[in-house]
Amino acid sequence: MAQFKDDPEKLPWLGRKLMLFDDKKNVDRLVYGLYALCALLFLADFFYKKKYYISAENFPGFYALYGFFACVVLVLCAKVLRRFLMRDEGFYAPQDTESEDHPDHDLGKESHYD
Amino acid sequence: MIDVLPPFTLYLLGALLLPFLPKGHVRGLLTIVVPVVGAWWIWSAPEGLHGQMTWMGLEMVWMRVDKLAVVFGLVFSLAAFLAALYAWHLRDTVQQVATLLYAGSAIGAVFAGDLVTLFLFWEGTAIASVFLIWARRTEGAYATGMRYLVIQISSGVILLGGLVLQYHDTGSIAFEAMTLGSLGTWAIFLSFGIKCAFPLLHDWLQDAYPAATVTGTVVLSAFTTKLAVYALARGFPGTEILIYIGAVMALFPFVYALIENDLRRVMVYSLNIQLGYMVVGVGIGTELALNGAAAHAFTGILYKALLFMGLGAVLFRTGTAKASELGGLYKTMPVTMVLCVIGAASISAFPLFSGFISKSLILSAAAHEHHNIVWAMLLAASAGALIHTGIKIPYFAFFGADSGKRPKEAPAHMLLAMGLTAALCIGLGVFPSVLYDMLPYEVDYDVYTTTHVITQLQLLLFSALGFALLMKAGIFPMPQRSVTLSSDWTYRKAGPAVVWYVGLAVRASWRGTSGLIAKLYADFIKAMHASAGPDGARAANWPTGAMVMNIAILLGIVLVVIFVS
Amino acid sequence: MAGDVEIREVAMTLHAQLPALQIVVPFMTAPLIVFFGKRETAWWLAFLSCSVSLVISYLLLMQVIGGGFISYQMGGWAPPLGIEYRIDAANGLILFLISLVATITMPFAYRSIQAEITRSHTLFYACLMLCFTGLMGMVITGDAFNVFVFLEVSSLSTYVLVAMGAERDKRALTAAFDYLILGTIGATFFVIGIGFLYMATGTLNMADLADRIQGQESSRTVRAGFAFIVVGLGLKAAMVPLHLWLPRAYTYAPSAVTVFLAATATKASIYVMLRFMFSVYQPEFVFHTNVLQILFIPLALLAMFGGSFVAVFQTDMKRMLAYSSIGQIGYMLLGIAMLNQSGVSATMVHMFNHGITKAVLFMGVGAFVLRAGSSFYDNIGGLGRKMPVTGAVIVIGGLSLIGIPGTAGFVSKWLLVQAAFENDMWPIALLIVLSSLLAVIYVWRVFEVIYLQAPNEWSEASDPPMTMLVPMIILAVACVYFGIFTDLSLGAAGTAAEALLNGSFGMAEPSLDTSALPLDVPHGAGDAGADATGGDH
Amino acid sequence: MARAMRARMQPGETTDMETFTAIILSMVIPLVAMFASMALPKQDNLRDGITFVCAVATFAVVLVILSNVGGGSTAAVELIEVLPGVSLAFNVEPLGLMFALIASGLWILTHIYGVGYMRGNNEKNHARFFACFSAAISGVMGIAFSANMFTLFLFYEFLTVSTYPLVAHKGTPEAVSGARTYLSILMGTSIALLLTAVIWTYALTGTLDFTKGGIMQGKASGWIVPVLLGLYAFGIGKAALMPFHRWLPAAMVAPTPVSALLHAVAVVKAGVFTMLKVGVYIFGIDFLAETGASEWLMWLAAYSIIAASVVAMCQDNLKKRLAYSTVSQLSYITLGVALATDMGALGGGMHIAMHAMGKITLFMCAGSIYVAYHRTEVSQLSGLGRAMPITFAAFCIGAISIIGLPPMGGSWSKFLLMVGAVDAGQQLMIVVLMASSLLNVAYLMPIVAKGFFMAGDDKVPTGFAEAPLFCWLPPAITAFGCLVLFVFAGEIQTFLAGMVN
Repeated sequence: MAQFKDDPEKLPWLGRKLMLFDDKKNVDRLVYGLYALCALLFLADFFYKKKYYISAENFPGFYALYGFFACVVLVLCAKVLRRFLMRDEGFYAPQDTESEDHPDHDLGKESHYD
Repeated sequence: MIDVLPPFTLYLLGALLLPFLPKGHVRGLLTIVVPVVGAWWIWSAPEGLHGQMTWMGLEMVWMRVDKLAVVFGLVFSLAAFLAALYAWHLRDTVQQVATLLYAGSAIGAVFAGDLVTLFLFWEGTAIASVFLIWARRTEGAYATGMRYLVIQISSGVILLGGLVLQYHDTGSIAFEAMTLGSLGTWAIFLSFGIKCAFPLLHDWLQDAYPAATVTGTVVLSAFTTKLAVYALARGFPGTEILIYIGAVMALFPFVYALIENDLRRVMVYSLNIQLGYMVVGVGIGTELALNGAAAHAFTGILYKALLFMGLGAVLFRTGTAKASELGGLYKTMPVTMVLCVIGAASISAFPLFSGFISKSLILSAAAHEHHNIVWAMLLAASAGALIHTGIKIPYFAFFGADSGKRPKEAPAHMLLAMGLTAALCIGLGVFPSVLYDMLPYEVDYDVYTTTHVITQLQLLLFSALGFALLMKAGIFPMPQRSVTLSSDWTYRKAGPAVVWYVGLAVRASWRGTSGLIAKLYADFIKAMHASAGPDGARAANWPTGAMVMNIAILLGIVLVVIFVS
Repeated sequence: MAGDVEIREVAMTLHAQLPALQIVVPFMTAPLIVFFGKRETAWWLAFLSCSVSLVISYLLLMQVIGGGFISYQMGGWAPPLGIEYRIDAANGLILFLISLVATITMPFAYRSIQAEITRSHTLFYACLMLCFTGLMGMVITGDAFNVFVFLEVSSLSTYVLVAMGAERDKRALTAAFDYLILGTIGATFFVIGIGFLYMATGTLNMADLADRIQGQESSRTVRAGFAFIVVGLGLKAAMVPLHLWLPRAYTYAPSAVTVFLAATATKASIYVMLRFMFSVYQPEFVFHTNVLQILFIPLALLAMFGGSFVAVFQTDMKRMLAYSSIGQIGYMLLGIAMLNQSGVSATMVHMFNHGITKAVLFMGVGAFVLRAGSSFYDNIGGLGRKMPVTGAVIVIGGLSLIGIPGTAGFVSKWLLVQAAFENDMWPIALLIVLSSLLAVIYVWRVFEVIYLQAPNEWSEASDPPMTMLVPMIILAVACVYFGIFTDLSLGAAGTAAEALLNGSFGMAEPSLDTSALPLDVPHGAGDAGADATGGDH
Repeated sequence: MARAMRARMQPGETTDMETFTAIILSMVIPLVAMFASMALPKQDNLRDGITFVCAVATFAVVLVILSNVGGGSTAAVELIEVLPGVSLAFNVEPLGLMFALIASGLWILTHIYGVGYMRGNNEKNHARFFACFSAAISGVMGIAFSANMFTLFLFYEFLTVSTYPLVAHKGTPEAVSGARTYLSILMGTSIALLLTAVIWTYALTGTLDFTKGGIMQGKASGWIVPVLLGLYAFGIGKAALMPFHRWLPAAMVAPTPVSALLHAVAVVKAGVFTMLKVGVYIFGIDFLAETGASEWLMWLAAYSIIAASVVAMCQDNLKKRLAYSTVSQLSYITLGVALATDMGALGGGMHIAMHAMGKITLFMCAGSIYVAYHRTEVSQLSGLGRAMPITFAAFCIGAISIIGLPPMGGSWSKFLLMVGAVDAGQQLMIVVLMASSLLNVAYLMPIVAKGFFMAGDDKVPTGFAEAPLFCWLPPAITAFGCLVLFVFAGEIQTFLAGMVN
């Protein structure tokens, strides 16, 4: 991730703090935290009385599983469909903004390394 | 007296005044003040019908104030205010005037008590908004704007046709709840559907909004589609077909949102999905569902605006909003990133964020009415929203592969606008009753129940888990410079090609025919010239003998005729 | 107020002699001109005589415009034996036209002739007066043989007049010679026809003929007479396909002659044809109707289209106008063939309207010839801008020729189309308007030539002298006047048509009380005029 | 002459001499301007000043008529009886009065514009130009106040002839050939078809007077009615119904003020005005509805609306594009007649006003662009909007009105036409009108968008560089007029209602 070296002096305060994500381990920790949170939430289903309108809701961990599989299935669908739907960026050019740069008059480009 | 004038007049005055003010902050101030005054105006307007007049035999109502209209009117004012703040740096008269007129038209349409008034403002939004796209001043934006305009205006003229038919059928132009059945109502429905980006009628949305200017997209995202939702809620509450339309709308753009490269376009797909929720809500039509639709429109406008502002800020600083070109901005634009994450959390409907309090209303309404499949679809869409918007946008813009871009933080006024919006997102999430009290119907709904919070977190975090795993496995589709085919292919590629070939054929046959006619004509003239021209037989000096011959023949014929009689 | 009474008596006496004076005045002018032999005097005499004729014809027309007729017995011999002049609305209108055109042509002719003919001007004016007399006589007389006599008078003088163009273009001689041969054949046919009629009835007075011919429908002699008369007069009237003499005669004759002939000569022949068809022969005769329907309609259409097509392609404006005349004669014949009130009115009024229209156009050409020496399109290009008044006059005449509303030509075209519709012959109505489109083309071509083409070496040209200009302007104004105020032209034509279709030349109706002064006849009021027919003569 | 000035009273109608005098004046004053123009070929300012005064006076006279008559109608005053039962006669009725108001009012603006254009563009022969212009206005006034078809036909032809020199004004081979097309089609159709129709009508009914409810009832039936209507519809070439529309684009060789007034207001409107008059006062709306004779015309008008729009889309020349747009828009009015409903006729009538105001704006803007930058093609307009913001803003407003969008006048006439279509049970016509709106967007808005938002070539100035004042002020005023018409559409409708029931 860090093929570009940043000079902390030039970064805003919050940016300097966030430099900790430059370290891949911290990112991994975040992911592990997510796993743990998921596990906890799944278990939580067994500790309260669910109020439901549709019977499937009452299935333990229904939302968790549904969320997970819905997401995976949809992504896989997207992955497959992408093969058919994707076209070159200039496909509609020049009738399209996709193929052109955003004009400078609308921008206020400023970089930290100017 | 002033409070019963349609608030549109205020915006109109502002728009007329603006070009005469000195360029710079005075104009910016005007664009900020107008929505504020407008909001107060709306807030203080007494309920009921105002500005009634009979005109050309039509009973027009310029200002119908009820809770449904007020909630939309207020959120539109709010959006106009935030957008104006966000656009404080803008020095483009056209955009400023267009913004005022656009917002004013949208608000005018919301308070329209009859179909004709609605039509007037409906077209007003179409015309005013296109300038926000053209203001990008590039060839692509010009073409996109033309497509956008044609579609928007087609919605308008279909509305006009529908209202004429409706007027003929019922003798009234009142804008009340209608039942689908007659041609007129179907036309009106279709007209609303176009602006609401129903499936297959939706491509203008994805086409146009990312093509607008940095500030233009923020403005665009607020009004047109929400106005359509309002119109559906007003005109077709409880129309069953809307449930299914909405469910499809909520689900299918997922695929596109996931593979789309331009993040502002991803946002538009997401917008489309959110509209799906609202449409379902309108379709269910119970008090809970309609409240849900209104509330979702309200919160949706805010968090959409927030995200568009965030992406706008990125675009403003880097010159691109494409996922493939971005990444690693979190260090140099950390505030923007945080605010974006707030927006993402809102759209993903994390508890304590605004999306949660409105989306839940609709989901619950679907469950209460036992639209099981629709409910399941919405739930899946909800899970998907986290992926394609909640995670994808912040991830690819601010984290992800480092693009090496080190832009400066967004300007202060942008941050201020985003900050205010983010505060509203959280505020509404924490204090839902503020919003619930504004809704058209009495709300008897507790959003923060244990079940609700836990199930929602399960749903969201497990989809996040799915994302994490898919990323790890390298299955998640990574951004790539590309465009995605959609139904607009029919009118952007296939249609023109067909027209081109038909035109070719028509031209060829026309040339052939006209050439033939021209040749026949020339031949005729030639023949006439040969016979009647100065050297022709008919004009020649005939010898006397020939004349005498003629006399003899004619005499013979006359005699024959006479004697045969 | 004895003086008043005396004057009134003299006036009344004169008034009663008007029909005779109508012919005698111009007839006597011709020898007088030769007698005095001076150019100036000749012109004045001719002009005065024509003017007097014009006044007389106007007075006569005013008497008969509401209906009825005036019968005048030459030398006091009662009609069947003596020669009778008989005036009703039909020939009243034509008399008025001929004398009007003659009077207006005179000033025009003065300078035009000076430019085109170097010598024998007195002879020219004498011939013109003879021709004028002949045409007036053909129209006014009620005696069939007398018609022939006057026909020959006018024809012979016409041959001479046409031949006078030889000074400018030698082809005028052959044109005149051709015309002589053909005209003689036509006149001969006519006289043969009259001979047949005389054989069958024993009379030459037309009213008497009309009476005696009743019940002789099946007589072969009567029928053959009809054929000869129609063909003979058809030739003089330049009916297609007997028109071939006309273009050359009109083209090569001196401009003034062309103006006069084009406006009057063929009209007089058509009038005589109408007379014989409707007043001598009866419209009820079956063969009569057949000839009109089977022969006249196609021939008229042929003339309308054929003549116009040739006109479209012409490169000489004078010749173009000549061919246009052939087409216009088609309209007149078609009106006759419609055999209804509107149709015959259309013919009558078109004779009048077309007369003044063509006169103005030929005058315009005459002015061009005066300035540019020729009437070819190549030579007159751009002259409209150099000669603005002439150009404007030609525009008005052209518009009238097309039949643009507000001009005289429009009125007659309207009636003709209306006549076709009244007969339910709507294809013919369409053909009429289509042929008038051809008129648009050939007229517009002239406009473009004289206005849009670049002027060539005669670019110093300017409008002709006043003597030519004033007649042109008067006629142009008349073209517009008679397109809007139609009481005179259409009033007379309507009355004439009604009378003709009723076969009113018979003896049944009383003639006009000539003692009624024209001043007492309310002008243009049709019903009031009719009251004057009540008296007995 | 004996029958001069005889009024024919119909129940409920009034006549007063002041109104009659005003009618005559409205035709005479432009003629005064014409003679003044011809008499003063050199004194430019004096001549143009006199014409301006005459234009204002004409408008004032028409306003006098308006204040006298209001939305009612007066009896016909006969001047001369030309043929038995056919006379030169004038009267005032709502439609004609509206037409006269538009034409005379816009004449003032167009005159100002014309002066600016002709001088700014160094055109020649100003005197002839303005003389013919004034003559044409006189003809228009005559058409507007005609009390019968004959009088109308007379002035119709007068208008054709008087505008011919205007079209051919430049005198180039192109102009001459364009003018020839112009004349041959207008003259040809009117002489061949319209005149036939008029005479046929006369032969059938014995009258040509414009009568409320028509004159055909009981006089014509069967195949004659549609055929007769066809003769009228095609005969009125000025209405530019396809396939007799070619003269309109051909006439675009004329200087722009001519295109503006004559081909957006006077000539073409005279055509559709005649069409409306024929439909409403000769055939009668109810009669057309009963016989169904106009159904084919409706389809033809619909075709004309769509096809002309498509052709307009393919034109790169701005004026040609506008010309085809006019062809399309004129067919709206024809469609209004052909629908054979009161609302359709009203919508058609109103569209005369709305389209006039919108189209004259567009033409004048096109002319301003030409005067300022000598650009004629749409593809050359990129970036000009920033140099000429007033012109392009006016163009935008005019375009919106033509498209039929609020808040411009054009939206109301379209609305009424749609109502008329539904009343006639012709829902498909609504679709046609909708499609036409979209096509209008497609060919008009690119001009605005390119002008304002696309980068121009290097000859386009970046700063403010408008056309002369006389060139941009009139279109700005008419653009404002489009807005005003939107607000006062109700009044126009009430005003016109007198022509139906």
